This record gives sequence, C-alpha cells and structure tokens, in this order.
Amino acid sequence: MKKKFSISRRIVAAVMASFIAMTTLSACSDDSDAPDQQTDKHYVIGVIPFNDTAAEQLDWNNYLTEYVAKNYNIEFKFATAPGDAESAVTVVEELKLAGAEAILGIVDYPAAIQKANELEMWYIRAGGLSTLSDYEQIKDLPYYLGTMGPSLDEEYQAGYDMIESYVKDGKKDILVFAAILGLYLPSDMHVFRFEGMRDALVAAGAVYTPPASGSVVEGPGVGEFASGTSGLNITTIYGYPIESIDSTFHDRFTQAVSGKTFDAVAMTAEGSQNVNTWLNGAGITGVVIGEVSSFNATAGEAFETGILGYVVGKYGSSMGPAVIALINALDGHADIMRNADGTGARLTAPFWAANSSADFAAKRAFDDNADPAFNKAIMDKYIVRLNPSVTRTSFIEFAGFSFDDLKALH
Amino acid sequence: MKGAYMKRLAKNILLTLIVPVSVTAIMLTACQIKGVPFWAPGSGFRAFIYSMMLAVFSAFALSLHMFAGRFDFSLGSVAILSAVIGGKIALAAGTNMFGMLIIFLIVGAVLGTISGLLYLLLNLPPMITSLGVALAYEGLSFAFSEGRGIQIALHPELLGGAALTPMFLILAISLIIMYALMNFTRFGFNYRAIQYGQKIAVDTGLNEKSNALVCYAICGSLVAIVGFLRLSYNGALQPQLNLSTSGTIFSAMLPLFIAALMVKVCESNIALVIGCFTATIITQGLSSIGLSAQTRSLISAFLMMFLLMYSINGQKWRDYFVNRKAKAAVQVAVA
Amino acid sequence: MIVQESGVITGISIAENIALGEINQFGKYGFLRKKQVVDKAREVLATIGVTDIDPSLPAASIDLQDRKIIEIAKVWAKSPELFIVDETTTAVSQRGRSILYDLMKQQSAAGKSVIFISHDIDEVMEVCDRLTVLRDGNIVKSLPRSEFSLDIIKQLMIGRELQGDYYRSDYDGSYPDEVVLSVKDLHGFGLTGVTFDLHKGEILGIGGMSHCGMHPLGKMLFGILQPQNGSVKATDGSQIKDVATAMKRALGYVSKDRDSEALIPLAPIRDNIVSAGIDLIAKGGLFVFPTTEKAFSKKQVDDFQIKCSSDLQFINQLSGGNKQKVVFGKWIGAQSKVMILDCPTRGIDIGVKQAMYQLMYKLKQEGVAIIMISEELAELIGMSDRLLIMKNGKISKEFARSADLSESQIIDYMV
Amino acid sequence: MRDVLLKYGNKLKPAIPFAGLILLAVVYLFVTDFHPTPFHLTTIINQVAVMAVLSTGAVFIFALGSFDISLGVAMGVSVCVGILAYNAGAGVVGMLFVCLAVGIGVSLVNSVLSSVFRLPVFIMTMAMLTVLTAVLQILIGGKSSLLVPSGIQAPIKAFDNLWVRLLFVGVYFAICLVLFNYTKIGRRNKLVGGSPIVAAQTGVSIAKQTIITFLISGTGVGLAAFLMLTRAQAVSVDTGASTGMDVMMAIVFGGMPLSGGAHSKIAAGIVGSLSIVLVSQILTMLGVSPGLSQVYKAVLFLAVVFVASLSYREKMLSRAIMF
Repeated sequence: MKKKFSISRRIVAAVMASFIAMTTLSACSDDSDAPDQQTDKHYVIGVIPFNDTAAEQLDWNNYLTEYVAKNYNIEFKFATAPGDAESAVTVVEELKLAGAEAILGIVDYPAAIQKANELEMWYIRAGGLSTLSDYEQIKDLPYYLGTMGPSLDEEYQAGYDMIESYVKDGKKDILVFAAILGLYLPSDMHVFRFEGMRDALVAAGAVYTPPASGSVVEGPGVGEFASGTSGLNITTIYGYPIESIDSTFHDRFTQAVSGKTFDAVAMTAEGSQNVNTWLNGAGITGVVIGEVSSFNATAGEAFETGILGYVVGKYGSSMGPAVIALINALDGHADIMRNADGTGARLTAPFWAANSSADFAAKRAFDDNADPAFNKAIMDKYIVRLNPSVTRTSFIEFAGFSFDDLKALH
Repeated sequence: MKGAYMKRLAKNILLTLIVPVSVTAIMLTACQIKGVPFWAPGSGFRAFIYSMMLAVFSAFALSLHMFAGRFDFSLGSVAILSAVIGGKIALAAGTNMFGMLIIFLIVGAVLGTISGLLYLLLNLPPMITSLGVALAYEGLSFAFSEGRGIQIALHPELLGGAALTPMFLILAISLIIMYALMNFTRFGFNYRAIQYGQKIAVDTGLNEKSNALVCYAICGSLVAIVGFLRLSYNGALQPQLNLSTSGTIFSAMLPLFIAALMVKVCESNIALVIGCFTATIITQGLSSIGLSAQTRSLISAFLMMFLLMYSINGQKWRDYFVNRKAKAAVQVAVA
Repeated sequence: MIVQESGVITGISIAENIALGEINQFGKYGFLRKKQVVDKAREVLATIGVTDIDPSLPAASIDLQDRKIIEIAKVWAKSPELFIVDETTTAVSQRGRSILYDLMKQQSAAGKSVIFISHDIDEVMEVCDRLTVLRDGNIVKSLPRSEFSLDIIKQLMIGRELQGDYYRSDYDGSYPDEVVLSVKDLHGFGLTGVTFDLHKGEILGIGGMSHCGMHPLGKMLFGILQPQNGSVKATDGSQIKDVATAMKRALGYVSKDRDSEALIPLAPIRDNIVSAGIDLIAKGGLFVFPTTEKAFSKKQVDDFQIKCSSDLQFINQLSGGNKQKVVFGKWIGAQSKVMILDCPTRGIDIGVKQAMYQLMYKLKQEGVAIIMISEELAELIGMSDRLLIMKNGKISKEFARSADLSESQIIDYMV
Repeated sequence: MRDVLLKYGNKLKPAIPFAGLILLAVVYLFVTDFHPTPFHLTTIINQVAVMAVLSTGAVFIFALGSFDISLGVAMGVSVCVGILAYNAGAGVVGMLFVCLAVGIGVSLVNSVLSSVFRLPVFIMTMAMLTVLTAVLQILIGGKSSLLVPSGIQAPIKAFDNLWVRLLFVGVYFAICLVLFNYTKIGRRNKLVGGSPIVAAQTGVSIAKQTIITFLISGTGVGLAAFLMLTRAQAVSVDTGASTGMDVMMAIVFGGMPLSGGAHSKIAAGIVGSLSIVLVSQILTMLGVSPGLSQVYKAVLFLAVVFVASLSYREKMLSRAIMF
C-alpha cells in the first residue's frame, strides 16, 4: 500500500510539474513575441484550422507564427480543428477565453460565426470562399468581415486549366481522380474542381455520361467519359484512401486502372505521392500527376522526382490579406473589407499554378518565410492606421493579387 | 484409431471450409449475375490481399488481447505512431524495405511494451489504460511529425513491402510464428493457462505480469505490420487525432466473429485468417456488385450482430429444432 | 497448495495443468517440448498411483472429482517441502481422499511437512500429528495427537462449551397441516419426477449424493430454473415460474454458492441485506431512503451479530460464517415464510453452524417452512422433521423424525 | 498504518475526482490570472451541458457494468431527425419531442437487443455504432451538413442560452440523482452491476432493468441532442462521431469504476465532463498544439483514474468485464 501511494504521489507530482512547465512555457512565449514596432497595438488572433494535419494548413500556420507574429505585434492562438458544428462553437468560445479578439477561420460553420459575433470577435473566413447558402445565413452579422479566398469559379478554373494543360501537352490517357466526390464527405471545392475538369474534357471533344440516379455512387457522384472526338482515353475514380473510412477504395482504384496505362492523372485534391504509389503498385509507372494542393516542400520533392507535373494551389502567405483585414477591423476599420450595405464581403483570391519543376521551385522560393509573397512591405500599405489612403476598392485588389501582381511589387 | 483420427480431421476441415467457400461462392455468383468481375484483373488481387492483411494483423492483435480478457483501443494509434517513428528511422538509416519492416517490428514492440508497462504499473482496467495510450500515441504521432505524418513515396527502395510476394511471405511467416508461439513456447502455454483460469494460474505461481507484457509487445509488433503495410501501400500516412484511430479495431470485429464460428474445428490462428478472408470477400463482393458504402456497412453490422446473437443464443436456437429429449440433456449439462 | 475451490483450468490439457507454473523446466530458450510435458505428467500421476487418466487429454474431458486428483498431482509434481491441503477433502471422491491421505503420509515419512486445513474434526483427528485451532483469525491452541478429543476440539473451536444442544433436542417431528408449497412431478435438470408437499413450520430435509438432483431442485423451487414438466405451487395455488413470483409468495433461497450466487462480494453489507427486502421499504413502490435502509440493515446486523466495522463494510472482507449470516439476514429481513436452504452450513465454522441450527429451529417455531438441502447426513438427521432422500433425480425414501435414525440406515437409499 | 490508510482511503476515495476537479479549477484560475469573469463560467456551462446530460444518463449503463459506445452517434441521428422535423415545420417544442423520441427509440432497440437476445452491451453497441453512422449518412443525404435557419430572430436562438442549458442539465441531473440514489431503480442497477447472477436470484429482472436503464440514458440522448441542436444548429456526418468515447472518458474521469456496481456514483458524469472541459480550455488558453494537448489530456486522465482507483485493487491484473 505504502509503495503504491508513493508511486501515485510521484505521478501527481509529474502532472503538476508538467502543468507548471506548460504555464511557464506559455509565459516565455509571451515574452518572445516582443513587438518589433513599439507603436503597434498588441492583438491576439485566434486561428481555427480546417484540419490539423493537412499540409496546406501547416504551411499557413507556419507563415502566421514564423513571419506575421514576428513582424507584427500579433499573437496567434491555434485551436484544434473542429470535427462538427458544436465543436466549432466550442472552439470559438475557447479562443475568446484564450484572449483572442478576432478569429481567422478556415472553417465556416454558421453557428460558430454567430457565436463569434455574439462574443464581439471579428471573424474572417479565409482560405476559400464560403458557399452562398452558408454566406446568406451570416452575412448580416456586424462582426462578420466576410470570406476571402479562391472562389468556386476559381476552383472550377483550376480544374479546367489542369486538363487544358494536359491536352495541350498531348497527354492521351488521363485518369481523373475526383477524390471524395462519390462519398458521404462532400465538399463544394471538389465538386467545382471536378466540373472544371469535366468541361475541359468535353471541350476537347470527350463525351460525359453522369452517374445514373440511384447508382452506386452517393453524393454528387462521378460519371464516365467516352473519348468522342477528343482522341483521349479517360478513366474516372473517386474515394478517400483511409481504410477505416472508405474500406473498398483500393479495390475500386485497382478495378479502375487495371490493364490500362496513363500519361497523366488529374486530381481534385492533394496526395500525388499516394496516387503514384498505388499506380506503381498496379504496375503503372511514369505517370505525370496534377494535384490541387499547396506550394510546400513535399510537393516540391514530388516535382523534382517527376511524380508531379502540375500543381495548382494556395501558398503559405496567402493568409496575409486576411490577417490585414482583421488588423484593420481591430483598429476600427472593418468597413475597409465589409460591403457598403453593411454585409460581410466575398473577396476572391487567385490560386497559383505551376507546370514544371523549375516553375514550381521559383514560385516556392518567392514565398519563403524570410521574405514571403505577402510580406510586410506590401501588407503595411493596406493597414489603414499606417496608410489612411486605403479604400475598399484598393483593399479588394490587394486581396486578389495574383502571383504576377506580387512579383511586380517585390 | 488412426482411421477415426483421419475421419475427424476430414470432418473438421470440411466444417472449417464450409463458411469461406460458401460465402465466396455466393459472392462470385452474385458478381456473375451482375456481370461484373469480382476483382480487377491484374492488381485487383493485390488490393484484396492488402485489405485482408490489414484485417488479419489487426484481428491477431485484438484477439490476443481479447482472449486474455483485455480490450485495447490503442492498437490503431500504435500502428500510426510506429509508422511515423519507424518511417523516420528508416529514412534516416537509408535502409531498404526489409530493414524498414524490422525497424517497424522493433518500434511496435517497444510501443506495445510501454503501453503494457503502463497497464502493469497502473493496474487499471486495460480498456481505460488503452484509451489514455491511444490519446497519447495519436498526439505523439502528430507532435513528432509536426502534423505532417510520414512520406516514403519518393524512396522506391522502401516501397515494395505491400507487393504480393512480400505480403504472402509476411503472412506465412507470421502465421508460423504465431502458431509456434501459441503451441510450442512457454509464453503460449502460460497465455492459455491465464486465458482459461486467471485466478488458478496466478495462485499456482505463474507470472501473469511478464506474460501480459510479452503479449503487449507482440501485439505492438503485429499492428506495426499494419502500419508498415499501410505506409508501403499508400506511400504516405497522416496522423489522426481525437481517437479516430480506434476505427481500426471496429473493422477487425467482423473477422473475429466469423473466426469464432470455426474455432472449435480449426486451429485458432488459421481460423482467424479464414475469418479475415471471409470478411474481406464479403466487403469486396458487396462493393463489386455495386452496393453503396452505407448499405455495405449496414450489412456487415447486421451480420456481426447476427453472429453475436448466434454465438450466444445458437444453442437455444438449435435446441428449438431438435426434440425435447435432447433439450433436457443440454439443460443438464448447463446446470 | 491444494485449495477448496476448483484449481484446474479446463481450457488446457491435463498435462499442462500439472506443469502449470513450472513450465520453465521444459525446453530451452522459451520454447516448449510438449512431449516432455505429457511424459512428466504421466510420471507424476503414476507416482500417486493413478494410471487410468491420459494426461494429453483436455482437462475439460474429465469429471470434477478426477480434476481434484489432477490438482493433487499438480502440487505433488513440485515435490513441495511443505504440502498445504485446504478444505480439499469435502470436494474429493473417496479415491481422491485415499490418494491424498497416502501422499500426506509419504510426505511426513520423507521428513517433510503437511498443513492440513479442514472443518471435519474426525478427519483431522485421524490423519494429523498436531492440531492448531483457529478462531476469529487467532490461534487458540495447539494440541499434540495424544491430547486429541472431540469435545475439547469442539470447545476450542467455538471458544466456550457448546451451550445447549448442537442440533435441536426434541424428536417431535410434528408440524401444522397447512401446505405452503406443493411440488408435483418435477422433471428437467436431472430430475425425473419429484413430488412432495411442504408444510407450515416444517423443516424438510433433502439429502443425497451431490449429483442426485437436489441442488437443481432447490433452484427450481425458487423459480431460478424452469422445470420441463410439473409444477411448484404456493399456498394460494399460484404457480412459481420465476424468482419474482417466488419472492412475492415470500419464498427465500440460500444458495450453496455463497460468493457467486447469494452475495455481491464487492458491495457493502447494507446493499446485500436490503436487496431482497427492498420492496418492503420502498415508499410508493419506488423510493428508497437511506435512513429506512440503514435501519433495515442494522436490525439484521444486530439480530445476527454480524461481526463488522459497520454495515458499510464490504462483503469480501467478511469470514464465511459472517457472510452466511448476511445471506440469512437478507432473506429473513425480506420476511420470507418459506426458506429454501441449499447447504446452509457449508464452509462455516462450528459456532456459526450451531447458531444457524438454532435459528432454523426458531424460524420453525414461528411458522416458517424450511427446506434444507444438504450433503451432510448428520445435520439432516439432527434438524429435519421429515427427511427426503434422493437418488438419480427421484425421491428414493422418506424418513420421519426419529431418535433412532442413523446414517447407515439412510446411506443405502443414496447410492 | 496500513489499516488506517485503507480505512480513510475508502472514505476519501469518492472525493478524489472532486479533488481533481478542484485542482483543475485552481490551475484554471491560475491560467486566467485569477480574474475569472462571468463569461468564463458561462462558457464552461455552455460547453459542458451536452456532455453532462449524455454522461449522466450513461452512468446508469455503466452501473450495470456495461457501456454503450454508440451513445454519441445515437445523439447525432437524433439531432439529424430533429433538424428534419424542424425544417418540416415542427417548431422548437416539436423538435424537442422528436429528439427525445429518437433518442429513446434507439435506446429501446439497444435494450431489446441486449436483454432479449442477451448480447453483451459493449460489443452490441459497437455494431450499433456502424448501423447508426450509416443511418446518419443516409439521412443527411450526401450534403456536407443540414442546417436549421439560425438568424438572430430564429425561434431556435431563444433556446441557445445559458439558462435553458442550466435548466435542462439541472432538471435531468436532479431526476437522475433521485432515481439513482433514492429509488429501487438505482439500487437494482448497482446490484446487477455487482453480480447479475445474485441480482437475478434476488428477484431482479435483468431484462426489465436493462430496458429501464436504456430508457433513462435514451432520454439523456434526446435531451443532449436538443441542447446540441440549439447550440450548433447543424448536423454533419461527423456529429457525435467521437462523443461516445468522450462520454466514456468523462465518466471514468469522474471516478466511476469500469465494472459498475456498488462504487458507482451518479455525479461521475458531471464531474468528469467538467474536468474535461476545464482541461480543454486550459490547454487552449496556454496555446498548446493539438498533438501535445492530447498527450497532456492522456497523462492527466490516467493519473486521475489511477489515484481514484487506488483503494480497490487486487493482486491479479484487471481484466475487461464486457466479454
């Protein structure tokens, strides 16, 4: 008995120690966020990730902590990615408790945005545009700045451009991987990207047959392509490669690709390394893959080894304008972003795209955390406090800067 | 004597094969009627074996714990964490796929042992310990990789592990090892003694703790194989949070229930493999004839429920059909 | 050490049972030689004079009494310096008993020691060289063989001279005519047609060999087991089909498996006592208040002089006798008018035993009908108004209460 | 010394989870620089409500020595049907009744399966988890989520506040407290948890007890669904997916032994839920990353449960009791 108590005491001590360590650590991190500009107001901004482990999200987090926090007097509090609407509301409350005054959300649960409004925290939905139906529910909330990111048209265009580039390069045998479309995990982004691919293929002469209603495929569904006048051989596949979620994905994948060869793969999501591995496993090699992902190191390696041939996606500093919108709002200039009629704005931001290793490497180098695409020099010009001449129109332009725009400004 | 033995053996083999063969026949016929291939020519078979292998090793680990009266939520998280750690070591060491497999086995065993030590130290119900371990391991697999998981797709020398030949080799070797372990080692002997009579075995002076610890280590290695196969097949693995790794366990339940049907007439390890085979055939067949994921999971859940009912009420149901006299005899036996 | 409960694991083979805990002797480097294990087991069995049991068979394939022999072999295989036998003989067949006595002699002849724990004074007096009497966890006294005497030992065991009679003293086997339980032609669970009536204020003894069907009979009377044929009817003519109806008709049942069927070991005394009488103290048929509950359980604890720190003490910390008192308290608290007692004095010391007998007699006088199922003929003879002897699922003989009734008269109808 | 320890250990043991909670509260205060505001309290109650109701109901199942791992998804289905009903014009009160009906209905199915077919609850509910997940997906019908109109004027917003939550949790907990501590239902629950055989031989109908138990927890599922709905105003395929495990953690955190029986405490659900909410808020306030925060939660969970279990341990290793 005595011995057991001593063990327990030790464990309790360890827990206490870890708590103390945690508290001290956080205290230290407060210090390390020493303002570069003493005149800057100190703001705390909460971040709600859409997924804790997605490469894209990790790049954004990296930009926020490694660049923005160091160059502005801003502290970021990261929440755990919420799994459903209720936890999104919880996360908003927790961020408020953690001292956040505004929220940079990569999710758009209306209830969470309402909660932020109720708690008088500015909310911007970044990284992609909210769907219209979600937007309609919340656009009138006074603390809702709006949504910023590639629009669904951009998503559509991304898919369209990827296929168009393949066709232009003379790729004949194309695998279209529509990711989660056929599952009960629908996402508008994926629908629009696929529709872009579909229309590009149809424009090239292929004939599309949508899935029959009541067929195998749930959700929006993925149909089949006949080559028509295009001279293309097109195969479609959908699914989600986590075995415990989509237990027959690998079966469907092999069913779809067996006995075929491919020049190119067009994906509505990221994961070129996985697709390449599966294709190799099925005995198919030397395929060029195009994905919608982000300009990060993993994609870079894949480009160098020739797995990736086309990338369209976001990049770490694409969060920059959203942060500036929040700073403006916190400074009392929410109207720079919000519409004149008092509703939240919908501001479009373009993707970047690369179709060669060199192209990719150049763009990636351009968005380095030492000097990112959206750097302090550019962004300061759109902080009303520092530059009172900013207007709503110029801010909209700023949010929509393309690669070339940014390049010209550097 | 020998004749009787042969006869019994033949009967047992027949009884063992009845379920998998009939299920396969039904599924093949269904595909035939639908006019679809059961699996894709070429690599479809590999995808099938891969699915089966995942089931086999999850079920091996789960059953090893379950028959000793433990339930382990953390198996899925051990698979992922051993992939993250093992993968990183393998990349750093510049080894090949065999080296990677061995690294995985060791890492899995270490992770399993840690989990087992925690169980022994705390002496809480294993289900509770395993919840804590699952949370911690999921968190660590995130923390160790800064959330990025592990990618080996660009290292072809590490990738071959999920090809047909290595998979069959792994299966065969594991089966032999598991069979030997259970039947020809002190561990297996003590394990069975504890399984059937924990109190007596402990009173007789058997060291339950060391047995449990070895069991944890073995289970760790077994699910590390799951991690190895998933990483080899997919080229990359993402960490999962919020106990979502426990899905691995739920998917190993159906094979276990099927295996339970034939465990009386068949060596338990083989029964388990056959159970996994049958379950995978069912999933694959239902998918090939075009049922949606929802319908499939409904069917397999109902099947599991039915098997559960059968295993508990089967005797009663059978009695219902035989005459009352036989029923009386059974009741005497029960009393 | 050979323990009172079954010490054989049924899922593994006989040989493996014998090798349990000693497995390191067989094979090297963690591997196991199965043949060695079986050979060694055969050898061990032979040394204790058993050659008709094949050690390679699964332990589940042999009957309970042979399993006890396996257990003896298991312990003997370790060539112990000290051989502890705990209450084993009550569960063992005549053959097992002689093997055991034999081994005990061999052990002592070899200059090694034996500790033999038993309730059976006759047995102890027969085989032991020295006797230590324990009471309430304390050593009372040690006696050399020369000082063995039945009376002295009994006295030491209860700590005082037995006050009054051990069993009841009267030989008046009368009881009122009112039938409280009417049993007709019961079949199933080994019974092949059992019929009898139980009367108010009667102590009805039921005896026989342990597999004669009397234990399932007890369960059937209480509605735990359902007969295939036949009926059990209470005073008002209603049939007893399940435990709930049995309890409504004021039946109570004391199981022979105290720790697994009668009491919840990991619960306080109070919860256990209240469990059967909960309907009596529930207000509006639903609400139970701690104060009434406490009073209810306190009464039983006091009445039975249950030794405990409080009635919140857990059952698993009590001695066998005190546990049995809790069981009795549970049913008497529930105001049972018919008590079915299955081996009510199994595994409890002589003092508590006597208290139980006195209690039964008191209950009889209060008009409670008692069915006492027992494997001990002495107590059946000592207590019953009427004694039914069972054999092969049938009542083979009925005896009325008499001073002349002896065990030898009865035993012919049992075997 | 050992006896004293045992004696007081037994008396103090129920207080350990409370002590844990108080310790957490102190850390919480420390983290908030000893300036707790009404908002802190409001948030804690807002966040704890759903879990508290669910886990209080689940205590009854736990006391039987069992666990229903499908509770969370059952709530998800209940939320979903509630939204469908509301959107079909059922009104907020109608929606509440629909939620209750679905929660109780699902629980009834569970209880019948477990009592009539004698299926072990834990494994049975694992299969139910799959069934209910599929049902939820089919009900949602391929959309990313189903919403109820939730503008500021929406009727449902009137229920999205602290007082409604306090009322629901308070009333439900009070009823459960009475049922568990002051009625035959609670006594018999503990009896069955202690030993089903003894309970059966003492006249307790295990089947009836199981059905009553599931009715109580089913009511909890329905109420929790309503609270969830007023707060989240949406349902997606992930709603409730991890809740089953969270409830299990909460109850164990609250000092409930996994084996049920006499040690069962009705407050375990609320104490555990509060502890988990506090831990989660503390970790977010400290800005711990998602991975590490899970590790801390795990350590704390095991530590609290270990200390709470100290006084009733046996020589043998613990085993699962559900098989």
